Amino acid sequence: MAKLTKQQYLELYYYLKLTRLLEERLVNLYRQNKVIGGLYRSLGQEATAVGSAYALEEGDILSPLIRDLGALLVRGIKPREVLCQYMARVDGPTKGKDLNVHFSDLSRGVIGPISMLGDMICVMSGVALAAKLQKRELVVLTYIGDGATSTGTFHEGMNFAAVHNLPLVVIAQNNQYAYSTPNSKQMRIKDLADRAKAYGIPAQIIDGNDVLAVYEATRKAVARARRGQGPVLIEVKTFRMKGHAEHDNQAYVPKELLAEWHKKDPLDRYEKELKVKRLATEADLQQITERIEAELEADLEFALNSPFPDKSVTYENVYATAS
Amino acid sequence: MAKLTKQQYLELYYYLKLTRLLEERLVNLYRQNKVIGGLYRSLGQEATAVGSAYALEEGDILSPLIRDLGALLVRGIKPREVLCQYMARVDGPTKGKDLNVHFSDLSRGVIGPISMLGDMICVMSGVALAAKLQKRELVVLTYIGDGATSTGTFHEGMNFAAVHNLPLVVIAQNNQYAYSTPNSKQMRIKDLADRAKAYGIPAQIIDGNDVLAVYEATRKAVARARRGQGPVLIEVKTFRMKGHAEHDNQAYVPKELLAEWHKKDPLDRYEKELKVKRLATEADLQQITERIEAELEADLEFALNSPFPDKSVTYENVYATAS
Amino acid sequence: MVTPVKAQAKQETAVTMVEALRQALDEEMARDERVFILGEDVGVYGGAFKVTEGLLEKYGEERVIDTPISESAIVGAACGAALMGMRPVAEFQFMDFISCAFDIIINYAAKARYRNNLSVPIVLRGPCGGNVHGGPFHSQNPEAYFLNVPGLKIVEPSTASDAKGLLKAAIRDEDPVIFLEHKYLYRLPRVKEVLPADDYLVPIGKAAVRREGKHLSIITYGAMVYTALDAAEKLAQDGIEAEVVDLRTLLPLDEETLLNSVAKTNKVILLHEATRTGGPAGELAARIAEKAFEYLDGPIVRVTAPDTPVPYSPPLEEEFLPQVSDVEQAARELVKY
Amino acid sequence: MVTPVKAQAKQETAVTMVEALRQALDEEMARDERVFILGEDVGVYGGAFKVTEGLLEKYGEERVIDTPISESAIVGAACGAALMGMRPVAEFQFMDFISCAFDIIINYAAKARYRNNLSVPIVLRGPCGGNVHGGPFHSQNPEAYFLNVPGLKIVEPSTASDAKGLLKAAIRDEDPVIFLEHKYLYRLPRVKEVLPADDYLVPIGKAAVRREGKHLSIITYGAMVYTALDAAEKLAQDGIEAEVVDLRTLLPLDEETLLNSVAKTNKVILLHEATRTGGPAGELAARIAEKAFEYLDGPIVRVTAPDTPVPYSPPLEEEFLPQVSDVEQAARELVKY
Ligand SMILES: Cc1ncc(C[n+]2csc(CCOP(=O)(O)OP(=O)(O)O)c2C)c(N)n1
Ligand SMILES: Cc1ncc(C[n+]2csc(CCOP(=O)(O)OP(=O)(O)O)c2C)c(N)n1
Ligand SMILES: [Mg+2]
Ligand SMILES: [Mg+2]
Repeated sequence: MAKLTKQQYLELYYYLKLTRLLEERLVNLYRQNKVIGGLYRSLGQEATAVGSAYALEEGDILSPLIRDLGALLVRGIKPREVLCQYMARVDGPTKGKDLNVHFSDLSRGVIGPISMLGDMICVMSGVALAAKLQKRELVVLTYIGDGATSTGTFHEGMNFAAVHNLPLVVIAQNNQYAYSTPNSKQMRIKDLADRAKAYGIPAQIIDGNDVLAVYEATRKAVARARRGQGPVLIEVKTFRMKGHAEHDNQAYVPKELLAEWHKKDPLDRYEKELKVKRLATEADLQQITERIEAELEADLEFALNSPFPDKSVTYENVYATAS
Repeated sequence: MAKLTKQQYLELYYYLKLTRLLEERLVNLYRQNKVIGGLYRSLGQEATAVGSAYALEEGDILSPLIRDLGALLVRGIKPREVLCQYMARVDGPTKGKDLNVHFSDLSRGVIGPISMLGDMICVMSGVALAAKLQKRELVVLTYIGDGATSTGTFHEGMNFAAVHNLPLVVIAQNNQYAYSTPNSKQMRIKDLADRAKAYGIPAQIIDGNDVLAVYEATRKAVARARRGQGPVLIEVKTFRMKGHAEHDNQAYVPKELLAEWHKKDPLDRYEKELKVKRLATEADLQQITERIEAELEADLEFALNSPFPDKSVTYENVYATAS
Repeated sequence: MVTPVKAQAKQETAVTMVEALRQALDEEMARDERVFILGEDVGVYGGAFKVTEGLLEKYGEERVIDTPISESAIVGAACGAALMGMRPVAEFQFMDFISCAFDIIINYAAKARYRNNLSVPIVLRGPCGGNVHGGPFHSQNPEAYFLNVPGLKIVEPSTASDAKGLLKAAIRDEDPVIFLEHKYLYRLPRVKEVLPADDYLVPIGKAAVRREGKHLSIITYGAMVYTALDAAEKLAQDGIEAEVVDLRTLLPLDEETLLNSVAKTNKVILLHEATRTGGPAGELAARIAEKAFEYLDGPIVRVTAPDTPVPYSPPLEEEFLPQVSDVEQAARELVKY
Repeated sequence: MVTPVKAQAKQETAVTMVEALRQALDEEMARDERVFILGEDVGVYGGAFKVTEGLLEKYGEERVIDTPISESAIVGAACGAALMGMRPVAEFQFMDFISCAFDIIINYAAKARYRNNLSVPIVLRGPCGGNVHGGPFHSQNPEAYFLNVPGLKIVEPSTASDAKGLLKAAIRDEDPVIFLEHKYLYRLPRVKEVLPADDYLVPIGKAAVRREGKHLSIITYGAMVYTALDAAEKLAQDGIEAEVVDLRTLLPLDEETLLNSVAKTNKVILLHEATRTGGPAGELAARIAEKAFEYLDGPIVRVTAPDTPVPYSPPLEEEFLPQVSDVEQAARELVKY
């Protein structure tokens, strides 16, 4: 286990809590019809995104999925950008053209996904390929859901990255459902880690609700990839505590399962761990929460004041040069 | 090992030899520009197609790839049909509309492939799904090349068949090259059998140049599938002794490899085995060969006399009813 | 406003397009045990838009099959099952994802009959179109991608009764049918309709004249039918009588109805929500300019979405989607020509 | 017969289109180290049609990359590398296989700039078209599948010098370009040409008038340019002067050249090897009928392949492909109109 400074431990807490509180704000906005598209929560699985992204270094590149808001925050994306984006305002990173985490900022090492699941494994393999060709030592981190491991593009991208020995780390988020579909109807294997065997790359299974474990596993995988030893798949076991999106009450998920996983909440757990290990006091955590609340308040105000884009934006940037 | 009758042993020989001699005829026709499209040989790997197809029962369904001519012959496809098809004549099973093994005959349990590699794994999963829904006890057999295991459709189809526990047996033909691409550039694994681990289905590795071993492994897998225990992948190790197609002199294949595999020729080997085990005499084999030669002579004449289709065929059968 | 289907008895209450589609599936599954449904979340959840709701409970897991996230496998499996005599209806959660199965649709499903004399009676259905703030990947109109693929049929209903009758016809069709359901119409109050009580089909390949007129024809389909009708209503106030033709089927086209309308009005607007360049209006324009040239008294005018992806933010999406005022304005200019 | 590229110095010998393409790749790789090639069998083998022959030896394994059989990964990897500043040129062994990457092309590559302000300067090239007895899966003309996708460019050269100049322009273009090479032209003797000696580009988006005429315009591209020219030659014997326009770029269209030709001749034949319904002629017809209506003195006539897959057997494929006599006959009828 790499030694983290107290500040780093607290930073991890900050990102976990920021993710949760920002999403809560988004839920409110969704209920007020201000978040116009769907809203996909990461409740209960915030540690997978935060812990993994925290293992990257500057210059590394990450592509999140819809439930990886926390990873974006770790990369330096500001809540106001996220709020504007979800509310389709002109100050969002896409000026309202695309939704949720579908935005990119190469300067902060973020490449936004598209909705077609699996495709980003192929695209991020290409980013990793370029890194290799350019002899840059950067590592590429991306995510895949349990359900999305069934896509052909996941397979093609993983196999491509493996055979070209590319610096790609893939976090396979096993939150046990794909929309209403449990893994038992998605695949005949129990562990997503088994998918890696088809590509001849190492895989690990990690408790996804343990942010430090996720961080540590990713850190090692990233280091390995940076050394030129190729891709790694890390399966993080977790649970989707809300429906697929806010409209879905997930009646199809057994209550007991939810109750069981509720007890494993990654934030509660990390709070306790910090306290038990005496890395933080209740007051430390309180202070962080207050800082977040203040930040969110300001960003929310900014976002709410941001106008919708002018309709002329519709026509911008289809091609490099307007024809 | 299932007991085969002498007649069955000889029948296997018949199909192996028929495959080889028919292909030799096709090569001649190709050189005369009478086979108009490409010609893809199965030289050196005839045992994989013949041995596996021989394990099917009546009512089972098979979909071959371009190098599985032998499997079609086992299913009862006649050389004259094949010759007409390759020469684009009207008496071919597609009346000249499609080429090589791209033809179907449901009454003989044959569904022709399309060129897009991997797609037939999805389609044949559907055939197997229907068998399951219709409570028919039939088994579906299909093939995939080493290279084609990299396609997204291979992945989607295999995963689908696995999770739905379908009666599908897949022969993964490891002939070590995909066109000019050796497996080392295609995947990071040595054995195609490892691909099966991603789907939670059993896999086996078989000497593909041993027709009896291929037969026996397939027979067991077919029986298992018929019992409702789901898909099996059988990797048959073999070697492509000719170029990708006749135009390709495969200069990229090390001579030593070819020499090594030349010694393992499946026909020579089976001939020896038959003789050593006293299942056949030289005279028996000679007689079979003569029968084949006579058959091919007649069929060739038939095919050469078959006209090209009338141009009106161009417009037939785009839709069920002409619009 | 909607051409009534000829049928005596009626159901009791008006239903949404979603309910009409559900009825079609239900009736066909009851009628023909070869019919089954497969797709992502179509079972327990009843589909992302609840079109298959209740069918799992009624017909069981073997006939309402939840699949992995594998569009090519879904279509491939449908094809294979169809070869064996089944009648699969595959759902795409959003029609945007049909692109993930493009290859197997155009190369296997569309060509199997021609190449190998095989029947592939499959229906590929799901929600298309914008106006619900779905952004670039949940709003596409994919019809033009498939228009150049012989062997396919493409259908897009605009009314609840057509949705039901066309879906039933699609399920009984011997050829692969791409069935586009405009999600903006799914629960739109004005689309609610009292359906005929008895079993009925709406034939594939037949357009419907939704409103008669003599000064110009607006040729359209899907959600844009309502845009056209609203524009026609406004134009009527100034004495401009626009005929509105709802194509209903895009492949094969009902050339007769199309050309008859042009012959009658001599002026034509082609209206669609798909983007302009390479969109379905091209084929329509080509047919008209080739076969009804002598009837034309003015340019063939296209009113379509612009050549951009579908943007998310409301003002952008509104700008993107053809509006009643766009059609109205184009019509006023055209009649003056 | 071919409009000469304006350039003083010439190479020494006439080269095939394959060689012209190879030169384009070679020169761009030499010029710009960000350019690299990936695809199936492009390295050791030099590509199924030998377009990349010798480049592995010259530029090494890092710049000429043999990939697994994974069209989506190839395109996806090209996109990702392009985001990082590279200039990937991806080869499809046959353009028929571009369908296997349809989703990632239209959803990632085409939309990245619009959605996320990202540059995806990739070239997707490979052999298309029939007339070599390739059958249904090695003969397709996929351009129409992509015409309704804003963000893409689509190019198809008909001459060796254009092939080189356009490919170089495509590699330098900031947007994703689908580059269609008609395989029938690859080594066709009449396509052999002495190329300019110096670095030159042929701009994307510009059509070329291959033959001037005044009685009608034949608008076409790719291999059909020769069919059009041969028909024009025959027509000329009877005093019918056909203008032949080679579009070269299908997206974005050179509307100016197109409409100018129509304005000049007042009659137009749209000719393509792609099948009829939903084919590229639709967009051309729509543009003409919308923007040059007043110039038209006759119907817009399409000469195309029929609505079927591409059949294998020679008499069928000949029937399928538009022939010189088809164009000639259509032209004779049209001039009489
Ligand atoms: C190729 C494709 N098909 C279908 C969908 C529709 N869809 C969106 S999210 C989702 C479920 C994803 O499940 P999983 O990969 O497990 O991720 P999770 O939502 O659990 O994080 C589906 C089916 C899609 N986005 N992409
Ligand atoms: C999806 C797809 N991409 C590319 C091709 C072109 N192609 C035809 S055969 C072949 C090599 C196949 O190799 P493998 O699967 O190992 O089968 P083998 O030829 O060795 O029997 C390729 C790349 C294709 N048919 N399908
Ligand atoms: Mg999941
Ligand atoms: Mg092989």
